[in-house]
Amino acid sequence: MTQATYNGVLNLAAGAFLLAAVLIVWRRELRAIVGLLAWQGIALAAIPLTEGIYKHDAALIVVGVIVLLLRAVALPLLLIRAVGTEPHERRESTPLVNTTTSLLITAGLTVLAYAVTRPIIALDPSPATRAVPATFAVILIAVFVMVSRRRALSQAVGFMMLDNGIAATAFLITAGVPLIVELGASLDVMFAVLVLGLLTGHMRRTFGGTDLDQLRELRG
Amino acid sequence: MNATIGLAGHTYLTYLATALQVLAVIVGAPFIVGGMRQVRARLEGRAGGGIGQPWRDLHKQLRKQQVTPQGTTVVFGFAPAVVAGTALLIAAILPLIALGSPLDPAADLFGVVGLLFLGTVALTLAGLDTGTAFGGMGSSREITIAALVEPTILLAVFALSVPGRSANLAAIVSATADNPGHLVSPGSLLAFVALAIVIIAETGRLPVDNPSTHLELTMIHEAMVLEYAGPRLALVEWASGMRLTVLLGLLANLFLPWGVAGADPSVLAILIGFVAITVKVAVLAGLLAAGEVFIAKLRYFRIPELLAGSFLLALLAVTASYFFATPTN
Amino acid sequence: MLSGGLTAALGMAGVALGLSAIFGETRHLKISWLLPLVGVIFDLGQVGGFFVAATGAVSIAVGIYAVGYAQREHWARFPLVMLPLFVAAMLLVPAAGSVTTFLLAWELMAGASLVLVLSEHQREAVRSAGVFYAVMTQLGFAAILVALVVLSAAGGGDAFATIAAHAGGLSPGTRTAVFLLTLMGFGSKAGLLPLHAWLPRAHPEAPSPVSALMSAAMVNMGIYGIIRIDLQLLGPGPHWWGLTLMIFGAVSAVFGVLQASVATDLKRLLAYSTTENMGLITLALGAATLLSSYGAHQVAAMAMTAALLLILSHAAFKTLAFLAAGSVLAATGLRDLDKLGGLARRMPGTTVMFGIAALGASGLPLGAGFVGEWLLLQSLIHSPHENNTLLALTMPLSVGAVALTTGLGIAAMVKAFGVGFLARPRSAAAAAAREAPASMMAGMGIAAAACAVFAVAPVLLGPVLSHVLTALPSVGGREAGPALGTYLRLPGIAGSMSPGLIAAALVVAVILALGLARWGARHRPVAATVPLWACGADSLSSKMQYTATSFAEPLQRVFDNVLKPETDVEVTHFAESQYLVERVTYRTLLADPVEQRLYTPVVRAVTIWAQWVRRAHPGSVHLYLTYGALGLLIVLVIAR
Amino acid sequence: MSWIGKIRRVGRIVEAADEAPEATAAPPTGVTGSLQLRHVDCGSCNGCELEISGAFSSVYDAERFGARVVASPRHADGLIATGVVTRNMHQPLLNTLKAVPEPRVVIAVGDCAINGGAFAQGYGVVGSVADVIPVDVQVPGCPPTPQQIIAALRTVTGR
Repeated sequence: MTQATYNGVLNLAAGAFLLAAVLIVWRRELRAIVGLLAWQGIALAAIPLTEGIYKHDAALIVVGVIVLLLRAVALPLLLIRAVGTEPHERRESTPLVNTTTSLLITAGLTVLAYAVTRPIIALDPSPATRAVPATFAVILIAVFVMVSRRRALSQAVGFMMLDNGIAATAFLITAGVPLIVELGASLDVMFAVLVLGLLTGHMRRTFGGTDLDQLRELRG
Repeated sequence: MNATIGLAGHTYLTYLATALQVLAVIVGAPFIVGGMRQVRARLEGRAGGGIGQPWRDLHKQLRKQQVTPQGTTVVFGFAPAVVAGTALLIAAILPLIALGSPLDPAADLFGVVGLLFLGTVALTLAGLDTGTAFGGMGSSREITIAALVEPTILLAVFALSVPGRSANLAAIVSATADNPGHLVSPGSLLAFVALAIVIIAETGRLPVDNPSTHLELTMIHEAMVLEYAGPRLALVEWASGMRLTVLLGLLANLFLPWGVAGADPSVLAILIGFVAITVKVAVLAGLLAAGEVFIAKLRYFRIPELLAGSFLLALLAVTASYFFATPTN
Repeated sequence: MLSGGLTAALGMAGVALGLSAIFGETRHLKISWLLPLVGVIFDLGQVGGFFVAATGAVSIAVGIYAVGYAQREHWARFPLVMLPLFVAAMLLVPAAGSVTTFLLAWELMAGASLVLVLSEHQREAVRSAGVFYAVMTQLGFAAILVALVVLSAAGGGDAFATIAAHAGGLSPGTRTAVFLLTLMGFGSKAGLLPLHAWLPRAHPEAPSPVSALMSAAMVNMGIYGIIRIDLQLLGPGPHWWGLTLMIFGAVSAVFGVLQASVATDLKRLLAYSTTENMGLITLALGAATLLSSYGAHQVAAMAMTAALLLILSHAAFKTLAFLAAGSVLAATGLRDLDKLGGLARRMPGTTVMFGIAALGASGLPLGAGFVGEWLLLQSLIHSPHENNTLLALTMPLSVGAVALTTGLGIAAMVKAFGVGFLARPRSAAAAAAREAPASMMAGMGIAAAACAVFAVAPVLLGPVLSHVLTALPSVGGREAGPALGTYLRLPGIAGSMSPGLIAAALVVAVILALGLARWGARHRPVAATVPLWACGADSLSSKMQYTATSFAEPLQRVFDNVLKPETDVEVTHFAESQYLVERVTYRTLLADPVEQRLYTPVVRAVTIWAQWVRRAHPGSVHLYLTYGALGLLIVLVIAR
Repeated sequence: MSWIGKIRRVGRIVEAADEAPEATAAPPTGVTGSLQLRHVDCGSCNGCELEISGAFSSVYDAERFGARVVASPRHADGLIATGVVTRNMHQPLLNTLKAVPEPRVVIAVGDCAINGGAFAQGYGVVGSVADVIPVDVQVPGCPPTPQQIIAALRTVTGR
């Protein structure tokens, strides 16, 4: 793999990663959002795979494959199941911030990310670190999604985006975290999703909906 | 590569190429529209009127009576000519077949955008000039969309002009042709998506506007031209077809700049360029029409969401083309 | 007659003087006897000459126009006297060579304009606008006063020349203080946010020639102050000066154009458009400062040239627009776009004039504003962003701001022209309009000619701009600015544009299009004029047309987070059945949100304080005398 | 995407076209294969409307012969009128005809439009379309089938 193609693929992966996050903010259809999350997982997996192939590092390739299986296949399937169990809640009910505004906020967050990660790039300006702003932007966007969405499921999506972003940043900065760490992270994400799934189930049984605003009623 | 290509001594062939561009757009635009209708018809299981249908309609409209509604001014009478004129001028400026159009140094991408809006404004004023409720409604909607589209367009122009360090089209296209590596960069991909959305909005296609609606209340572009008849209507339809064609051609050559003849072309190069641009535009139009089958028209007040999204993409494109500037080339 | 002629004559003198100052050497004049201690110093350099010439050009058009306007509107003697005085004051401000002289001229200008605003003081609206204007302009003056006094104290002299000599030794604290204070004062004069509130009140209420002078010439003085004091005397400033200017400019531009695009009062719309354009100019100034502070002098020169061009073109099309609005007002007594319409048939000349102005204001090709905005955008996109986060972040955002401003500006101007002048009259007054007299047309014609020059032949301005630029080393004056030939060329950047060629080619293309439409004409039946298509009904009433309000309604909805419109719909049913609607009234109120959020509380606080102070005023003259005596004593004790 | 599969499965559902009937009325402008029509319901029972919409549907697809229904009479070459002319629709019918630029055709669809049909003696009825405006092409039937309507349209478009 030549330098140029390596750059190209890495940038492309970072761009797709960011684009998926933006589209998740944009769309309201829960199924579509989960699909986009799967795409983001693929983009995420592409980063360690590329690095591995470029640097002939078998461990990285293994990590990449595992990430692919977990983030692009397993977790989305779990979420799809969760969506399936909500017959009449296929759409994100109007978020706390309307779509136009949240898109503009996303723009602001991205610009901010570019600004704050400038020093990191300055440390060692390699193609990998050049892609860091995009992944860092995804982290910020994920936090924003968790803040602004009502449905528990969208919250789960935001949480997973957050983890994706962190993982991607880790891959880019430290050329790949140790395998075991990655496994641990992915597993606890899976647990978190399961817990959220149970939680949504409980909420639906208690309140007949998973609108998180209704949790206010729990206060005595 | 710099934008002074256009200034280099023009052989008569460069003028020939430019003339050929304009002629091709004049003749080809109705066929492009017809082709899009045909694709749509086939996907709907119909037979369709054939790609010649718009030409038949134009030919017929040109032979019909010229009627002028009472109380309209010269604005109403000349707006179609202005829209068509701007479309023709853009066709002459863009590097569709060959790079070195004599007009290239006279108008860069900002100028082209300005001309585009000049046409839009002319038609909007005509809609207001009729003094009918539908005319005003169409104008109001059209100008609102135009106003919201402008930031996206200019940011996309910005993103595109970063690699070539110039906003002149010949420079951008040749810069892309010189190092295709830029094309796979996220910057240019985001810019492509943003520009595509903008073009859809500007040419009044789905999901922004439905070109084949019969209900005045759902119209945007159609509502402005409800009062036009005969030759003027023909000119309006022709012009909107030409706008669509030149914009698709622009999109094609900005992101797939292959087959475009150089600044000082040979006859063969011109022919190749002609074939290339025809194929590109036809394919793009077909894809657009096919895509339209799957989507419904957006509610009017959801359109700002779409445009805000494209604005975001354009902004990302600019920042990306700033930060991902890979020093490989 | 005399007044108008005098104004025009002053204007011509101003143009001549200004041009001679731009091309010749600096004019210096000291009149010691006129003021004790310091004397009055006039010192006309390139920058001053530029603004003197611009102001003069505006006054020529306005003066000629005012001849007919004053007769038609039966002006009292007082405004007739004040008009030339106002112009003279405005010509003195850029010529002033010392702090004292500058302040004197400034105050004279402010006072004259205030009196002129109040010249129709019978109307309540005028009075409140006058009070508003007086208060804000005096506050601004106070800021400038403090700033300049500090400056002259620290700069070791009263004359600008002396200060310029010592400017290098100023402490950063002083520079910052002076910059912020002058920005406040001059910004309020230029109508920048959040100190713009007087502008959309005073400009519409003033008689139209005065509105033209204020909106096209007086606001420029604010810009002149920023250029002269902050950029020329104090400059080169730190990065954040440029950034501050850019932010203020961008916010003012977007907010102003947003208000303009939903305004329904023709002159209010134009006033907000002034805020917009001043914002763009400030943005350009800021870009020039920022870029040159990063050493990108070529691009900075482009930005500065853009600023100067925008000043000139705005002066031209805003003069024309206000004068045209004035003849509409004189002919119909209407400013409300919802009641206008159909003027194209009744006053064709004025319609053409306003059309030219609107095209210029919308920044489209063939319009006066296009070249300036093009240069501004080019300077923004060609900023050297390599390894410079600040530029890499500000430039895209400001391009977005400029683009949004342009887009909304187009919408606002289409509304003003299309609703106000085309279609059918929406009221009896509009239907009874008659064309303006020759002198008014002549005044507008001059401005229109200027617009045409800026639109297609900026070549003629090339030498002027390059000379002015050389006087501004701190903002890119070191490098050659863009060359304004038939082709506009950007130094060091592969970019060029030619408004003249575009115009010519467009004419050819339109003729070609008309030719296409002739095809098959032989087979056509004879052309006919038919009634409007009323969906089968017999006729459309002019009430069925779109009004300015309905035209802007989508924009108002899209931006309701910013505009905060107050709308209420009330439906009255028939007594017999609640299913039969008798009347529906729709009311919408678009107040200036900044004004409501920011000014109302301030005003309330001031009122309370004033109430408290009033206790000290029981009305007894003796007590007042005692106050005076006490004050004198205290001063003597302190100054001992 | 399930839609693509559906489209492929459905394929072309349009009826095969029989050969063109001989032209009765020459195409208004002498240009064959292009006919825009403005539909006016003069007081119909909406039976004919259903059949007309059927004629322009995917199954019969009148568009392949160059016929189209448009929103504004200014864009049209003629009227396609259905039903008896009621008093309320009398003037609108005349206005609409006046709004169509020359040359123009009028196609009367359905028995009511031709001779009043079942409503001929109704109290609110002015008469058939032919009593009010000159009719060029008549499509008998109550209601006429889409095939008949298309055949009539083809006699005008000449395709």
